[in-house]
Amino acid sequence: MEKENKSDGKAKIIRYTPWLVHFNTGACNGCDIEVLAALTPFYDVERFGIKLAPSIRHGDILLVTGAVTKKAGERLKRLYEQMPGPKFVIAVGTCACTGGVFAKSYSVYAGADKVVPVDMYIPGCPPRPEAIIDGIAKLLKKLEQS
Amino acid sequence: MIEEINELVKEGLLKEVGTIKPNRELYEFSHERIREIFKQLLERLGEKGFYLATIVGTDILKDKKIRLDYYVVVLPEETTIVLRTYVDRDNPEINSILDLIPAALAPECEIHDLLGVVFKGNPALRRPFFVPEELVEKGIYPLRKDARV
Amino acid sequence: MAIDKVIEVPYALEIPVGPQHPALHEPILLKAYADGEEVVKVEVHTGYNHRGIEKLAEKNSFYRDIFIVSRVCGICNGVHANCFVRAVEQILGIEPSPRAKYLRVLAMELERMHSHMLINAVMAEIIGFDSLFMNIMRDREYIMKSKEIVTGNRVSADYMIFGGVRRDLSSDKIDKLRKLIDRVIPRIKYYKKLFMEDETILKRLVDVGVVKPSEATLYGLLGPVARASGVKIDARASDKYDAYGEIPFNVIVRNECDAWARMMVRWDEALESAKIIKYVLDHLPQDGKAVPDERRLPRRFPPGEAYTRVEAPRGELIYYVMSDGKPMPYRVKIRTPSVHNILNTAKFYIGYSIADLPVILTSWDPCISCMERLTIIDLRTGERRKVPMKELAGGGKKWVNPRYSL
Amino acid sequence: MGKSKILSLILRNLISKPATIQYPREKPWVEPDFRGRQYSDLQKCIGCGLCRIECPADAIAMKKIPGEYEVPKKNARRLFPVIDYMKCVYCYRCVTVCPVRAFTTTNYFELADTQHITSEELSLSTLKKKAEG
Repeated sequence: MEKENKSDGKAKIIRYTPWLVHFNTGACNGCDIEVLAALTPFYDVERFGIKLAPSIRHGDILLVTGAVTKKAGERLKRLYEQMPGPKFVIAVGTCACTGGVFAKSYSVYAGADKVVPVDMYIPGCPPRPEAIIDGIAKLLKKLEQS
Repeated sequence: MIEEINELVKEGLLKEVGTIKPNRELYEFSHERIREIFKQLLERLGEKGFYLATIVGTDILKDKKIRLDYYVVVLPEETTIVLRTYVDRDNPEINSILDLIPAALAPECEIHDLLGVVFKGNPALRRPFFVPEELVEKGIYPLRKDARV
Repeated sequence: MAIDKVIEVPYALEIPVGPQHPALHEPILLKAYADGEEVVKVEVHTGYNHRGIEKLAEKNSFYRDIFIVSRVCGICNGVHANCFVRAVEQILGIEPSPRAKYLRVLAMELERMHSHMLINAVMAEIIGFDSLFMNIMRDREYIMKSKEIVTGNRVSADYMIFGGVRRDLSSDKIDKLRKLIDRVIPRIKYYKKLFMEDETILKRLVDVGVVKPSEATLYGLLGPVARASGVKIDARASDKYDAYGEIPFNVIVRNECDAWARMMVRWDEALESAKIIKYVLDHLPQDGKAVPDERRLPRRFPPGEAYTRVEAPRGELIYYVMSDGKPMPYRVKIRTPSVHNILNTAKFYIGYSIADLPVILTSWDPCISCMERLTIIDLRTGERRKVPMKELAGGGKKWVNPRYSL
Repeated sequence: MGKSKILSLILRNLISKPATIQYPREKPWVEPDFRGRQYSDLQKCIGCGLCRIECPADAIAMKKIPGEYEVPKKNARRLFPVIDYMKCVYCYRCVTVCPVRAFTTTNYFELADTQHITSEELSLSTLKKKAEG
């Protein structure tokens, strides 16, 4: 899917304190616990000013985990529309990137990019917390340059 | 070998067929007598004496039948026994045991949604539960062997 | 001014919890109906996580299925793979070497430890004890590190294969593992003491979500939930699969029947797992090859059926595999413990306050991804007198007009 | 807990290092045999395609090696496996089934990118280009 709000200059603002929203669209929980682990003392993404926002209305970056199932896909679209711009989507895990082993199943869309535009893919089954931090850092670097 | 089950075999409610690996005793019964059997189990083993582990539904395409296996775990030794029955594939109907054993809720609803077996007397049966709506509209039961999904 | 709007007050408030909710990290929709503070009815709406794995398993070969079923659930992927692999081994008639059996136990017990620590941490977070959450999660990282040393990945182990395991354990790795486990055991003992003594935890957990022993069997509840209600169900002790017949361990049973007892069962089991891990590290058999050559494994699968049970962190996990002689299985049935523990328990929320709802849900140790190869809606209501809101608003005595004008 | 115990705890926490790994600036806490990115070494690969058949995620596609590379004789069909890292689940099934053990394994995991990345370049870098002439 194509992204509508490509670069309007506002994206630079959020790079110091991007707030994350995490949504599980049918993951096996592997990626979810790694996202959770990235928030805990060992990895601690709060060093980058990143915070897990409770509500989608506060969020800047949407972390999508899981092969997007058809029922959760509708919710994902709705969540994305409710986010205030500028908004960015990170697909965490192989399932969210392309569907992984579930790509051929009858009840998944296979990949978050089929429903919402994705700005950064983090592959891995599941990605290590370091890899998640690396992905977020790469996205923030990209914002700096935009 | 459990005595209470042996009695049911003697009374003709169950028929001993063989085993499923590893060492699970397999019994067959006719699908009309399902409620009778579970009432007897509740009476003889007691509420705390067993639990229903799961129901496995399998589509046997070549016999035009759907096979239902009721897996019962008898406590306290945790011996698993299998109660097997067949229903007609074109008109799959069987009595629900939900009011006797509430644990049957999850497997009965699952089999209804995946294989299309109707459990008579279960108020919670509904489609779509989890099968995507487009498949439900087409009337496809994904676990049937001839379903192309 | 003429009245142009009328608001009808429902007798019960509907509170949707999920699928994206601050207190719930998993995609499930709990529709709670509350009368004032009291929950009168809970509907479990699911289906956000259904991936059609059983059909997918029928369409792929046995070897590919090992990796597909281990992605049913990320937290307990090792037991899923073990259960499937053992079912197919029964059909094939092969047996792994003793060393491989011990290594399988090692991987599964590490998984149980980290799973129990995780759910206790989440419980601490849900009752608002964030520092405890952070502390438990820090110590859990040592277990994740041990898993990485044993299996090669932090979460998805992909450790099981027909006839053995996929990675051997060298002696220097064993020393590393010992150090990590010895570091965690005193911490778990400390957390257990904390759960026994801390007043915040006791006030939130004791006498919440009571499940009577007869209800536990009737509703088919499994794992720590059943064991906290005094029902002794443990597939490790009864089926004696893999090396569990040779390893001494205790089955933890408590009789308090509430959410607190469930969490305590989990702490005790984590300690018991640590004991098993240390036993395995000390008594690892040297004979036999643990890692089979994956290029020489059988390619033909005889017809047959097998039904295996395994004690996952959340309870008894069941795989039924049927082969008809083709390279793909004819039927794979997966019954995870979470199916029963979440879907059959809608009744047990009734009568508690809204604040207890997440506590009770967490005490089942919900694993939505496990459950949601299927989905059900529970519509059972409580058999208690419902006090309507409007009656409450009027103090329960005065008659109040059911319609409030604006 | 007595006062002395609390005091010693505070002192210990003051002295001890923070638990956090300062990851992008520090090395990650990763094992040498962690299952990271893997790619096929084309000096050994025979292009049989077994890894493609066995891959549970269908992440491997067989591609033709471009003409400008020198290919060992055993790979007569000039095919090589290209792994789509966005589809791969890093189970290493391809590594273990390979009849000639052609896969090189690494513990590299920093694969985040804005588009799909594959192992094509890495695999081709193991081959020599033909001398121009």
